[in-house]
Amino acid sequence: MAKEKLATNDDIGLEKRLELYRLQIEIRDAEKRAHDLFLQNLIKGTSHLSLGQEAIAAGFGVALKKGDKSFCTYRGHAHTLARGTPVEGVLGELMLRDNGLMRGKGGSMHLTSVEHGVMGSYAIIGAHLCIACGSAWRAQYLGEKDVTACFFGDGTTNIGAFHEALNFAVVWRLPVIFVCENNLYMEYTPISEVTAVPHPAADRAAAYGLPRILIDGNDADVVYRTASEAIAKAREGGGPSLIECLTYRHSGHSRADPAKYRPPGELEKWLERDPIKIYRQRLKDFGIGQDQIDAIEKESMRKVDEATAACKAAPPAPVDLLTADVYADGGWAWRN
Amino acid sequence: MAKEKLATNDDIGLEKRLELYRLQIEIRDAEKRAHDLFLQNLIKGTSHLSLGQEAIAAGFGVALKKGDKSFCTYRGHAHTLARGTPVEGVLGELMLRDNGLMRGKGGSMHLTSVEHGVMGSYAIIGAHLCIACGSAWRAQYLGEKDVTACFFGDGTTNIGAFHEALNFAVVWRLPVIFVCENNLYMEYTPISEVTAVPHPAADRAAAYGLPRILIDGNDADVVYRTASEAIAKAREGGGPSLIECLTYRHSGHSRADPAKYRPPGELEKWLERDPIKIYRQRLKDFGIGQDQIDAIEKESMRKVDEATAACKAAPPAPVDLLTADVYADGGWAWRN
Amino acid sequence: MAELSYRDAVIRAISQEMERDNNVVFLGEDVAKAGGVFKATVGLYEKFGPHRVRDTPISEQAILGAAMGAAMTGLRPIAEIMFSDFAAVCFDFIANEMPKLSYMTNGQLTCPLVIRTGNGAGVRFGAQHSQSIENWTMMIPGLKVVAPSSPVDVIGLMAAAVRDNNPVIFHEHKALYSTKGEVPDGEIVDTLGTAKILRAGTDCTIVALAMMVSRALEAAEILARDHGINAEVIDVRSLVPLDTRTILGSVAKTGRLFTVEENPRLLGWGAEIASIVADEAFWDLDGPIVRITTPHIPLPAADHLEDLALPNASRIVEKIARVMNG
Amino acid sequence: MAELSYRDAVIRAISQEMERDNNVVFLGEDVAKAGGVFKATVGLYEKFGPHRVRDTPISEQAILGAAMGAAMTGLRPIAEIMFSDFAAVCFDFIANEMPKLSYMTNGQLTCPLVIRTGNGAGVRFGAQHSQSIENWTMMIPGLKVVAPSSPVDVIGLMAAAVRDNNPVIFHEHKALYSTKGEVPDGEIVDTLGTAKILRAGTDCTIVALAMMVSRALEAAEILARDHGINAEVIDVRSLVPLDTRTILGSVAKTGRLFTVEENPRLLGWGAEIASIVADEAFWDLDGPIVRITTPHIPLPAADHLEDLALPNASRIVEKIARVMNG
Ligand SMILES: Cc1ncc(C[n+]2csc(CCOP(=O)(O)OP(=O)(O)O)c2C)c(N)n1
Ligand SMILES: Cc1ncc(C[n+]2csc(CCOP(=O)(O)OP(=O)(O)O)c2C)c(N)n1
Ligand SMILES: [Mg+2]
Ligand SMILES: [Mg+2]
Repeated sequence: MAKEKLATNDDIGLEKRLELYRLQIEIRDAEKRAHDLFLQNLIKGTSHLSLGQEAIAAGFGVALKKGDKSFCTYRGHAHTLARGTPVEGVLGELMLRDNGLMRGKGGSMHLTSVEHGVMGSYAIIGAHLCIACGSAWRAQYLGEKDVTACFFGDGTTNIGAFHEALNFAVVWRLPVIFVCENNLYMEYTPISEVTAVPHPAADRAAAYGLPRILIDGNDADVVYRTASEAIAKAREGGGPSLIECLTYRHSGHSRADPAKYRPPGELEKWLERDPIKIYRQRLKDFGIGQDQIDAIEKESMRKVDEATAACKAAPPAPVDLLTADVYADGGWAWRN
Repeated sequence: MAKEKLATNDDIGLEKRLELYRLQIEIRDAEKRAHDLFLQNLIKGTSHLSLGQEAIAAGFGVALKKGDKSFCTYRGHAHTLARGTPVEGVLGELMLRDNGLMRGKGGSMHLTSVEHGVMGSYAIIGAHLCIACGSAWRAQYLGEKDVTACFFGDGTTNIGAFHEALNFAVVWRLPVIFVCENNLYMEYTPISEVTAVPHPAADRAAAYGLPRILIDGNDADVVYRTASEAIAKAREGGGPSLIECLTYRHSGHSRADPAKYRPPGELEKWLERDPIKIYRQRLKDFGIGQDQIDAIEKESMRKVDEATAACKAAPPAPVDLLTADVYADGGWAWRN
Repeated sequence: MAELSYRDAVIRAISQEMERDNNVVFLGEDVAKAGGVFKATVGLYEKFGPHRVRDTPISEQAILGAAMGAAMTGLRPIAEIMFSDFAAVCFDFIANEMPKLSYMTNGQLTCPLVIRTGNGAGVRFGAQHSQSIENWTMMIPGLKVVAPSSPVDVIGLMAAAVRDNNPVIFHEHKALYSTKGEVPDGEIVDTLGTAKILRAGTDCTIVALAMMVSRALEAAEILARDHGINAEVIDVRSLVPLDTRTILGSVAKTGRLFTVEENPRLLGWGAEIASIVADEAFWDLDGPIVRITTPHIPLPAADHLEDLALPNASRIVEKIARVMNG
Repeated sequence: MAELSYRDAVIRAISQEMERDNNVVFLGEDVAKAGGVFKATVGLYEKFGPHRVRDTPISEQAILGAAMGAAMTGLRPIAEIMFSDFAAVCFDFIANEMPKLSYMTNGQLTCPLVIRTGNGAGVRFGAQHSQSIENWTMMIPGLKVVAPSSPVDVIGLMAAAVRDNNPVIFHEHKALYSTKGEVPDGEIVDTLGTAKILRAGTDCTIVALAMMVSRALEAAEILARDHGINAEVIDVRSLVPLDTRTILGSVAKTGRLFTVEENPRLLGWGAEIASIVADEAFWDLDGPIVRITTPHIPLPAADHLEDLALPNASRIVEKIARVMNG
């Protein structure tokens, strides 16, 4: 009865709900696998997981249309996968193999898959907010209907480029959506210790003439609805949005970080609000059977296992890639 | 009768009132003289006048105490004079002579007089807001009681450094006062065309947890009162303030600018609110006689004439200054 | 053929490219309605309208970020950074974002844009508005770097820069804006990475850039007249790509190399050329390689001090004559 | 005497100076409570307290601006820029504000501070977290630039930098943090502007910096063993001031110069040294000056590609042997 009732006024719909779950599971499985691969010392360099933040990438991943552009950060595995990028390309890049998205040249902090609208992952705080403005400007100028989504963290709101991008986007009325994932920490420092306002993004929206949007980033439905509204507004020429999503990363900032700085109990509290746990229950509330849920989870694990095998088998990139693509002609010649 | 009444509940007092007028007149006379000197081609390089904005520099000049620090911009003649810097040093620097504040090495955009608390004029937008934070931090750290005032324009609120400085100053609760002189234009572009909010500073104060302060920048009394409050707050450890002063520059952005971009009638409207005109009337309302006013004006003109004569007689700096003071040892040696 | 100022050449160059390609857009501070603080973009707003020629806030990071994002998704923006000194407030885009995009993405993305900026001294603007920063940009892998010395080169090299598929920094020299030169009619397109021998000579090679070119040429005439030294003068024009062939060829002939650089001494662009010649043309050299540069100091505002700081014809002559004649 | 890691040497150096002078303060991102992302400031917060060791927002411009404003009014701040690549987001302070302050104010103000930053490659962090930017900083008049290669130099040069009255950029090499070396007990204070001859030789001079020093030394041993080439190896240590006397003296003896540079080729620090030697020591040279550098490319993340990009002992040996013996 309750189920039916819910089901009948379900604004999101079965198909999208399953997709929201599928994406969250796939991101979770892929990143847990990435973590295992560190432990096997198969991942060199650094890596930044989004464990616990999957609902945001998934909510936008489902709300964005093919052709829409997204820009994210070094913590971008989730956002890259959420646009449909194959797991193999992502894990391959983390493992710096030839089958990686950039054949190991970029590394985990720069995941890019243009064919999926993933216009790059940026590792120097702030810049990509400005760059996202340019993608949106192009759409506006050419009358193309795509929108640009830009993902970043709470700590990023304190750097100058954030301010310039927000003002610029509003003044030019650009079709860009700024998505702040507030996971309460910059690297190891609580955002509250270094920020003049309690909500680093939401409390600043008014400084750019924007409405204050603060949402539960661990509920994929909430994210999907908010994303859809902002995307529609942007597509219709209504200009940018700034959305602050409250969330939490279950792991450390990067593989190097045991996250000792977290007060006791904080992680546990947030684990209760694990987006996957929340959404599995959501599906059940909507009458989706355990069998369907299991199928999604099984399929996801199969994909990740397959990708892992492929990555382990993949060679490193050929050495002539070292000097390739420095310039647009494919070469690196700075002299004649 | 009215006069008496006013005079009796005069919170500012005769002495400070006369000083506020004296400073405004001296700044006005010195800058008009600078303008004449261009026309005689005695000033090389660029120069940026504050004609019409004198009440702000004067209001703060009277409110700040000896030992307080101020930071300003290329449009800094007024703020430099307002701290008691001799006219000759300022005009001499504009004329790039040996008697200039920096003996011609810095030029009009970098007026500095440390003995008067003028900690430099900065010509690249934004930086000095961050630098002012450091001056205030030093006072806080050493338990020194001086405060730091930082002057900048409306256009400066759209650059990243503004955002970083404001957040930083609030988080560290620094004794610094940020003074935005909103003269409606950046160089030639109306601030309203490039800013997401109507009041570039005041409408952003909340983004840093600060109260909204928007005042008439052409009334020296209003500026003096607001400045005094903010300074007292900073001195008592109450942290920073952001003050937006509405004003208007009567001349172009720089000597090169005829200011053709101004809509007809705009200048005229603001000339009616000329701070000098307003304040001369104010003095009369407080019963100060024409003779006293004339005396102030005569003395100011005398000083400016004297300074001008000294500058015209002054030689250029000796050429060995070219390589002096690159490093703190006074020299420029980068090798042995 | 018509006489055109360096300033008007900038306008003509941008017009030529915007007329040719609708994807060329232009943005910067005070560049549209006001025509730019150097009046080097006057009329573009009227000609191409508010969608293609846009005024921005004082937000250099947003300006370059917007240009980059537009470039990687299909446009060919020209962005103005008013004074080249301000490259420092948006250097992340110049050094870390634009030039690494193609490489980091394994060629998935490119960044076809031009950053034009007012570079150089001679206008008494002091230490923060007079720098020659060509060396700041030359050292960054993935960038191309151009610095024209004449109106015709402004047009040809700007056209080449706009048509190039890489980020190109286009250094316009502030003190050259009012200088004039003959410019042919019709479309002008030059080639990046090509130096020009402006004066043939046999005794030594003088390599110069931008405002230093005319001073090197003046010096060469005096050297010939008063010192019997016949100098070959090369305008590098493009620091990246670098036309090493022309430079090495000249040194092979003359056996002597001098650079005339407006940037301050340490790691001025001439250092790279000197190191290339000292390696690859060592056996051609008949004597020391000498760099004539602005001393390694910030620039003073005072006219007589600024004039003293920059290399000029007499300093070039005095130096070369002393080095060559004993 | 004790063995200390390069990382712990940083901690000891800062401690030594903070104990000595109460005006020395330290700020940066995640440096205080967390002890820094490279763990190179662990314990300072506990030792000197929240007023002297401060965490900041992600605001590099505010960090350097605050350091500068404090320095010009009486403190001696040490500011951390976590990765040297991030110098680009605050380059206005590094290139335009700090180094020009004394000059522009005619000596009214000075800027005694240290910017310490994690420089260099070898940790598979990719193009935006691995750069060697010593050349970005060497080219700016008014700065001093230091890059130690060993724990003892970290302490001595940091002490000298903190006591210097100018802005000093202190490049710590990320890949050296875990390396160890012998360090004497007690206060250690070195001198800026002094290079060190780490291996005496007669056949050629190899000048190296930071992580390249150990590779140059390794190469020198192989050159002696396998090629009969006795190389003198100089650790420059300080790019500004530059100890040209030691370098020129060595070249006068050996007649050959090689530089080993981690920074990319164009205007790498060795270009300046090459140009000085090609001018002032030309007649001492018995053959070409050769620079061995990272190619002029952004850095790849993949380990095998990154290893291939950076100069290593075998590449140094192969190059020098080829140049000298044939
Ligand atoms: C300009 C710049 N400064 C500092 C860093 C180092 N850094 C990398 S991630 C990070 C924390 C970012 O915090 P936040 O924006 O909240 O994103 P999160 O990592 O929490 O997703 C910092 C300081 C950087 N990459 N770029
Ligand atoms: C980083 C930077 N960008 C651009 C400029 C060029 N510029 C000098 S003054 C100015 C306008 C500043 O406007 P505002 O802050 O309102 O100050 P005002 O001149 O009106 O006093 C601009 C854009 C600069 N000096 N620095
Ligand atoms: Mg965070
Ligand atoms: Mg203004």
